[in-house]
Amino acid sequence: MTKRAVIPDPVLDIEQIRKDFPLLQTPVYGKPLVYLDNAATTQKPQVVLESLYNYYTRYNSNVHRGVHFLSQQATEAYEQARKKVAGFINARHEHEIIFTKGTTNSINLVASSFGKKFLQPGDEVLISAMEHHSNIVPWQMICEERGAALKVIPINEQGELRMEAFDELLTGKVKIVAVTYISNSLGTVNPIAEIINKAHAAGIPVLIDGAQAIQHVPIDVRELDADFFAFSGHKIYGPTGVGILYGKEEWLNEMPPYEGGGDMIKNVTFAKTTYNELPFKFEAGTPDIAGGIVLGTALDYVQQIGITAIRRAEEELIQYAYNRLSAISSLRFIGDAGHRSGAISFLVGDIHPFDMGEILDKQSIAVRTGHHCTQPVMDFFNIPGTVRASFAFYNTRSEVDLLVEGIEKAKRMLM
Amino acid sequence: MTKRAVIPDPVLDIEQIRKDFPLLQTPVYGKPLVYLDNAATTQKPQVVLESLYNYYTRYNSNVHRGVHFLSQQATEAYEQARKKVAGFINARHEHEIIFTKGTTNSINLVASSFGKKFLQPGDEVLISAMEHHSNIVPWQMICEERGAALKVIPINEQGELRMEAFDELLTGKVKIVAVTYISNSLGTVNPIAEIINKAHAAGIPVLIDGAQAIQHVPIDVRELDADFFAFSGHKIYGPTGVGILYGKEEWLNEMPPYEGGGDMIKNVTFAKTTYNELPFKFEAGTPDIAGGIVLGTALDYVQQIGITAIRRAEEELIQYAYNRLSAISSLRFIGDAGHRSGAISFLVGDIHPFDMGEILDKQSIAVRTGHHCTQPVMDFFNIPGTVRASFAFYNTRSEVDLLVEGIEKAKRMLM
Amino acid sequence: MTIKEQQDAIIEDFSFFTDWTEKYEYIIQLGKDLPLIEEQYKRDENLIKGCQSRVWLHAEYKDGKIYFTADSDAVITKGLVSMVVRVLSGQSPKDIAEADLYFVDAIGLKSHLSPTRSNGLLAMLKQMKMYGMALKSREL
Amino acid sequence: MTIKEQQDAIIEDFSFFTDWTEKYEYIIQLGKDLPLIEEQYKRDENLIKGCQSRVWLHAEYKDGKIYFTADSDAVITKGLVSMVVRVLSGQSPKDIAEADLYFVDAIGLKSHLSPTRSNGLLAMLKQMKMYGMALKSREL
Ligand SMILES: Cc1ncc(COP(=O)(O)O)c(C=O)c1O
Ligand SMILES: Cc1ncc(COP(=O)(O)O)c(C=O)c1O
Repeated sequence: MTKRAVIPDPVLDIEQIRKDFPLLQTPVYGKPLVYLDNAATTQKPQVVLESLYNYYTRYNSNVHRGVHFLSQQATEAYEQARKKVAGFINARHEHEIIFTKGTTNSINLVASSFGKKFLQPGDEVLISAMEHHSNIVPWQMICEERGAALKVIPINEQGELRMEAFDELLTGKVKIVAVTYISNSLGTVNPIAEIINKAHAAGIPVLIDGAQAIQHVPIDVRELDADFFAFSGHKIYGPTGVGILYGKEEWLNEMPPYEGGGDMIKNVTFAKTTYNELPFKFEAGTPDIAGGIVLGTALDYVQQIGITAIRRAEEELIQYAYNRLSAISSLRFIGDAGHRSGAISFLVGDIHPFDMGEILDKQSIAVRTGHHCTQPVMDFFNIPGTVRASFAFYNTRSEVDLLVEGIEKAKRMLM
Repeated sequence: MTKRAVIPDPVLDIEQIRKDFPLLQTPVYGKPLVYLDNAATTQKPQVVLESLYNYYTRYNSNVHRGVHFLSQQATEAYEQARKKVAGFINARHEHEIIFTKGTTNSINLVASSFGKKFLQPGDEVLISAMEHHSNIVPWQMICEERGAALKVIPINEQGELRMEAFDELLTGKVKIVAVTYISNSLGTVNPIAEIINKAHAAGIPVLIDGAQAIQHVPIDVRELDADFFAFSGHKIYGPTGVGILYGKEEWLNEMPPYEGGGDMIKNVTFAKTTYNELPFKFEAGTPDIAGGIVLGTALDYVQQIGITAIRRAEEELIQYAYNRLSAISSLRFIGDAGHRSGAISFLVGDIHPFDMGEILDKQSIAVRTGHHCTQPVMDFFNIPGTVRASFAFYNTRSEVDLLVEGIEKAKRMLM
Repeated sequence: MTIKEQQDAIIEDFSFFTDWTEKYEYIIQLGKDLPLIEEQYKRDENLIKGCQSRVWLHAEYKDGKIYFTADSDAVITKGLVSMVVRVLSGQSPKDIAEADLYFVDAIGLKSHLSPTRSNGLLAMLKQMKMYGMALKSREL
Repeated sequence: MTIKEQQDAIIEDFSFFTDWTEKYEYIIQLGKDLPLIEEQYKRDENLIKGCQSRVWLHAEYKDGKIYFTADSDAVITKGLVSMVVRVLSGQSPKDIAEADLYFVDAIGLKSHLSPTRSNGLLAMLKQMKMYGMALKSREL
């Protein structure tokens, strides 16, 4: 299914790894949980929970400008986490890492701040037809505010971007391109290197929605030459409430601040306020200190297991799932891209996805159903939604087998 | 010092209560920590940490629209927390409670969203001279964007609002008043009931910055008739990264959404997006699920101890601290309002606050020094900053004694 | 039968099922059984759009009682819808407005009434009560 | 003395202190001792504004060496500033540009160099190195 050559990596001992995740041991309806909703959020390893506990019991304190010991400790840990994030995605500078609330918040920051500075009436923003609402609505809002137009790269029946249409849409009017690396509802892996190269050739910056990529494939923002890269902590085994915006220094320095408040200023008088330097200019108010620090711990954990080893394990598992699901009669895949990762969406006969989800749930199998915040994709395929199984490296082949059995049982009940 | 009559409340067993807070048992430089930086952030009781652990190990899952068991559980707990917040501040409706990242985020939401709808060139926004930067800069930004003017209620030498000036400033041009309930740098308790009444008499809504009030005094937004009320979870014994915006339904319904993304929409097409109802309209993206739930636990904890009992214990402690500090020669208070709460700011001789803070820190006493994100207050008093001791109900008289000794020692070293 | 009697009858029916499969098979059967609404009423103004599944609701007022017909595109929801219709249809506006629908919880499908799941069932119930309220006040 | 020798001498001095009080009293004494900068140079363009305390820095280039004078409004910062000046003043631009200031950490005042504390010391050091860099390149 994937066309990428598989690099030999250490084989992961999944049964051992599963022990790191307390929630995976929790039974649901008295049976072992089969958690296949990882694209919505991932479970957390014990080290992440310990890091959280450690923060609150040993050095919880407000950060920045504090003279006292705890504040120094908290600040150091928080800034250390920023360094870890920079290292994880190979950013050139630490101050290119902005702590946000999540992918949605990161994209809103760019849409609003970049838009206010660079979007004029008649300009265009180019997104794709497979974007998550979080990479659609912020652009709709700022386009309306600035009198700009939103243009959309269409997809084909396999759920892939129509790149020939992209070439045509990439006119001089486009001020920014915003696309997802990996589709959360289709599993498609987009050719973002090509997109970035072409956009840059036309002098246009690119935002990559990395919400479904950061946990599955190695990210090197410098190699990709992405101008902005957004992701959420909770989808990469970290806590809820924290996310990252990577932005190139050149752009971030040009953009006006997004929110105002403590920490993001240098000097405040009622007559004139001067803003702080990066990254603080974009971090108003007390940050999610625990969240930032613990996201760092989550990235440490991922790095220790190895993201390429994770990718390999997941690719093999998804290939297995794809093969087994293919064998179910009257099951059809929604999105069948040549290159996929993370999630598999499907429908069975005319069974409503909501009914399928409920019957799977009763068998202790957690999948997601519905439009997955990508309504335009559902409209394109003219369906009410899909059933989506999404995988993490801690999932196993026997869980896939349970999913297949669960679907067969649901079919017997519902068809 | 306070003129409010003291209502008889159950007396708190502080030594017992301190055992609830693991961090208070942590030594700093080998000596017991004296934590007097509670206005910056508070420490967390064990129940809060357990609730956090419980969430991540038993029912961590993305909320809303999920069919499966964990998602239902997480959603229920999250919405239950919203109900708790509504109850805690006596909001009329649950959907008037918006989960945000913190006070700063809450105020930015209102400034941007209210401002875009209601501010026109020539209009005015009225704040006060003692506001935290988080209640200044967002208004400066939106005023600049909308061509409106920012007006400022001045303060007197005691650090109190000059209410006669307020009366004059409250003209027909004012579209919104935004003031803090309790000053974080001066400890002043403002007459917000009077401010709200007068503003309402002129048909003007009022935002209350409750960041330093929610943890110290009972809040009843309905009785106060506040239009907006903002606070941070981390300042009321809850986690970092989560806060609350209370807004009256009438206003919130009128205001455009702030951020775009998942959860805040009803329907998305590239041609037209319709927004969700309250509260979801203002909650784009995956929320801080753990943060919201655990904030609920923190409020339960406060309610169980009793906010009026907390107020009484704190008022007595602050009175004691005020008396003991008064006796230190060449110590002068910055802010000496008739009605105060939470924090005491001071300077000693011509000792730089930063030096004082450092020498106190070496004695394991955590205070904050600097401008406390209220630079205009420092400019008003023409000082580089203050030393601020800020109290929680878990602080004791013997900690105050240690502070006083610590200051005496610093005087000997520095003067 | 009163609303209470109807609900108790449903709860009684469900008490015979020994596992979730039987229970769901029964609900699914209910959902598959009958066309619950005339095709002409399955139009947009009768549509209650949930996030997951859609529900159509039509109401008629005759001789002091409200008669409901309804449908859903998801079969489990449709099964539930048919039970709600059975409970409330043909009752007086006042009784509908004041009804306490405890049977959904009692048969273990409470999650369908979770406000944030928004599968349409809760919205349908609200709509039914609105009809009850509106017609009740007209009667006074 | 070289930069290294100056630093080692300071570290040696500090090794005699048995508790933090003595150490700080010494730094405070250094801070109180001398006016570190001429009043005329204490003007805005020489001001390095930290969030907590302010630092003024003046540099003069003479015979291939840079001579610094500096001051701060906080006395502990001033004590540290005087040590940094002792270490770097009178050294060559190249040596200043490449200097590794390890003594602040070694005497236990590392926190003053924390980027987020922004008390001006770190900013002053950066500024000194900038002078070193600029003058070094001029020499080539
Ligand atoms: C009065 C006041 N307003 C606003 C804030 C900002 O709160 P946060 O940093 O949690 O957003 C604070 C906290 O420092 C405060 O004391
Ligand atoms: C592709 C994509 N973009 C954006 C988001 C939004 O992330 P969050 O809800 O964490 O802000 C998601 C997650 O649902 C996603 O899958």
